[in-house]
Amino acid sequence: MTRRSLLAFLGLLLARPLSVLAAWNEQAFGAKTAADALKGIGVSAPAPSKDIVIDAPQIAENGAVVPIEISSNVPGTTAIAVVIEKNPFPLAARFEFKEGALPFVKLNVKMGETSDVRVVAFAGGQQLTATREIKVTIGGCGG
Amino acid sequence: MAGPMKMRATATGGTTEVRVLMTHPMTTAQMKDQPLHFIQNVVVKQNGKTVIEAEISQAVSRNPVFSFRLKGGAKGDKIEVSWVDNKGESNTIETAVA
Amino acid sequence: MRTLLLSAALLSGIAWAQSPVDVQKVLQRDFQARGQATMDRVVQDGLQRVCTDSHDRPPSDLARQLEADQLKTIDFPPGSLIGDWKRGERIAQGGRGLTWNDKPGAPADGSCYNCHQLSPQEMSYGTIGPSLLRFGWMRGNGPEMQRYVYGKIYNAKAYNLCSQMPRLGHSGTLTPEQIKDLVGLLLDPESPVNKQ
Amino acid sequence: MTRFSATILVLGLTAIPAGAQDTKKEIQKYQQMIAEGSPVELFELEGETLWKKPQGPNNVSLEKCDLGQGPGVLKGAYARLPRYFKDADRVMDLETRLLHCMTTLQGRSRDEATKRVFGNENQPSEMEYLSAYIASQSRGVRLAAGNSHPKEKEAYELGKALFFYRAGAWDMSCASCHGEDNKRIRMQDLPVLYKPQAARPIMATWPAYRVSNSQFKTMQWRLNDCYRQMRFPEPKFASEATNALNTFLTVTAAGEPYRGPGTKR
Repeated sequence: MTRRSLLAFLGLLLARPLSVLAAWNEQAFGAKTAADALKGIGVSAPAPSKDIVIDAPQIAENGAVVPIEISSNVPGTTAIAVVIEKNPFPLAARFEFKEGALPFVKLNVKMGETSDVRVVAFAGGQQLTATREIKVTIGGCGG
Repeated sequence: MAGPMKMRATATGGTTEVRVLMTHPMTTAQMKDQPLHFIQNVVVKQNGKTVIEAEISQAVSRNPVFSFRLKGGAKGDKIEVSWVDNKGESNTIETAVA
Repeated sequence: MRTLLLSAALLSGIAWAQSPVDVQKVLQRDFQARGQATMDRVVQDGLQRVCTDSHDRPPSDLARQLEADQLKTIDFPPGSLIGDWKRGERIAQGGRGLTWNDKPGAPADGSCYNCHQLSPQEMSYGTIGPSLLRFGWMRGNGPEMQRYVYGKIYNAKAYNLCSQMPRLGHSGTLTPEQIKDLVGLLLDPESPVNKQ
Repeated sequence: MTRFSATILVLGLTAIPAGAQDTKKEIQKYQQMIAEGSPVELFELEGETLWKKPQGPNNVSLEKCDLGQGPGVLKGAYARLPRYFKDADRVMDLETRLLHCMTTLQGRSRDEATKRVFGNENQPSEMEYLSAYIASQSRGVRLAAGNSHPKEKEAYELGKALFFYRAGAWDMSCASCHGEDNKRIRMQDLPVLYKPQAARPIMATWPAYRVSNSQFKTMQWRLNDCYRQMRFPEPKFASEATNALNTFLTVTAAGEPYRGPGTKR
C-alpha cells in the first residue's frame, strides 16, 4: 500500500460515522475481484438456483445507470448480495431482510463494461446464486 | 448539507411497496477530479422496527433510487428510510403508507 | 429545359423555393462564435444552399456539375491508400473534432460508427449510412476501389451531392493519413470489417 | 494467434448474438426500467423550492410569474408553451419566459440570470430545477403550443426553415439525423421530428433527466447541444431562433398528453 492510499484509507476509517447504523464491510467492498468480494461476505461455492430472479435489460445503453430488480423465491431468505464481476470493486450491495421485509430490491448500479451480474441469496444455511450478463454499449448523442 | 429525499409507500394486497429517492453524488474512486463520496448504509424501518439493513458501494448510481417490499402494511403505517455516507453525512425521510 | 432554367437560377444563388425568412440572417443574429466554431460556419456554401433549397433532391445535371467541382477538391496521395486498420478502427470509434468544445488543432475522429456498421464486433452502430460490414471482402481492394473509398471519405459530396456524410477531409476534420487508416479498416483483408 | 482472438484483443468488444429485433426490445426494456427508477422527482422538489424563494434586487419569488395562464398559475402552463406573450411582444418558451420573469419581477440583470443556464452533475442550474418543477405541473395535459397569433405562425415557419437549413463544418441540418424514418445514431433511434407521430412522444418527455451524465436537461440545452454536434456556432440562449425551433417541434407534437419530465439514456 502506498503512503497516499494508506492515508486515504485511514482518512476513510476516521470519517466513518460513529453512528448507530450498521457497519460497512470494508474488506468485502474493497475487494478487487469477484472471488475476494464473495469471500469477504462469507460466500463459498453457492449453488445455482432458478429461484433467484434477476430482472434487468440484457443491453444497457449507458453504464452509469443499469437498473436491476432482484427477488428470491427461496423461503427464509435473509440476505441478498449483488456482485458485478468486472467492476473495479465488484461488490455493489448487500441487503439484509429482517422479519417484515420481502427479499426483493430494485436499484440502479454503475457498470464499467459488459459483465456478469451475480446475485447471492442467503437462506438458513444455504447460499444460492444466479447470474445475468448485461451488455454495456456506447450510446448516441441524443435522447 | 444533504440534498432532499423523496419517498412513496403504497399498500397493495398485503404488501407495502416502498420507493425512495436520495440526492447524492455517489462518486467513485475512478473519478480523478472528485473525492470518493458515496452512501454506505441504508436502513428501512416500519413503525420504528428495522426491517431492511443495506450496505452499498460506490457502484450504486448517482442519486440512488431503491424499491423495497414489506409484508403487510396498512394505510398510515410509518415508514422511515435513512442513509449514512463515507463522510458521516446522513439524511432521513419518513412517510405514512398511502 | 425546365431543369436547365432551375439550374441557372440556383447557380446564380437564387433559390426557387423561396424561404419566407432569410434563415442565414437569423442565424447571424441569434448564434455566436464559440471556440473554433466561428460564425462563418452559418454562411452556406453553394452546395449547402442547393441541398437545403431542393430538400436534398437537386436537379441531376446540376448535381453532376457540382459533384465534379467537389471531386476537384480531393488530393489523392500517391501509392497504396491502405493504411493501418487498427488505427482506423479507433478513428472510426471516436467522435471528437470541430465542435466548439474540441481543442483546436487536436486530433479528430471520424464518427463512423455513429452512422455505419463496420466491424461485426461493434454492436453499437448507427444506420444513417449504409452498412459497411465486409465492404472490402465484397468489393475487392484494388487501386480503383482504394481511390473511391479515399475520395468518398475525403469528400462524400463528390459522389452524391446532398449526402448526409460530412466532407471529412475537405472540412479539415481528418488528415490524409487518418483517411488512409480508415481505407485500411474498410479494405484490408486483415481488418475485422472483412472477416467472417 | 488466430484471427478471432486477434480481433477480440484489439477491439475488446463483444458481439451480440441476438437479432436486431431482440436488441431493440432490450433497449426498450432498458429505457422503461430507467424511467421507473428515475430520480427526476428530486429535481422537481428543488425546483419548487427555487420557485418560492425570494431572489434578486426586488427580493421576491417567481410565484407571481405569468407563464401564460395567469400570474402564478402552473397547472398546464408548460403544455401550452411556447406561446406569444403580449407584454414582451414575442414568442417565448418556458426558459425564455422564466428569464423574463427573473428580470422583470425579481429585478435581476439578464447577464446575471443567464450566467449559468446549463448546469453540471454537481451543480444543476436554476433553470434546470425550475423547468423540472414547472413541467411536472403539466403531467396529463395535452401539448398545445401557441399556433394562432401571427408571431406564433411566424415562429413556426422560421423553426421549420431552421430545421432543414444545412450549414456548418459538416453540412448538417436537424434533418440530417431527424429526417428519415428508422434511422439511428449508434444504438439510439432517431425520431423524425417534423412528423407528428415521431415528435409527440419526444416533446411530451422533455425536459428530462439524462442518466448518462446524471444531469437534468432542458429543451434550450437540447437544441444547443444538437447544434454543437452539428459543428455549428452556438445558438444564443432564449434567442428567437431557439424559440422558433422549439415552437416548430412542439406545434408538430400537438395533442400528445405531457408525461415528463422524462428520463433518457
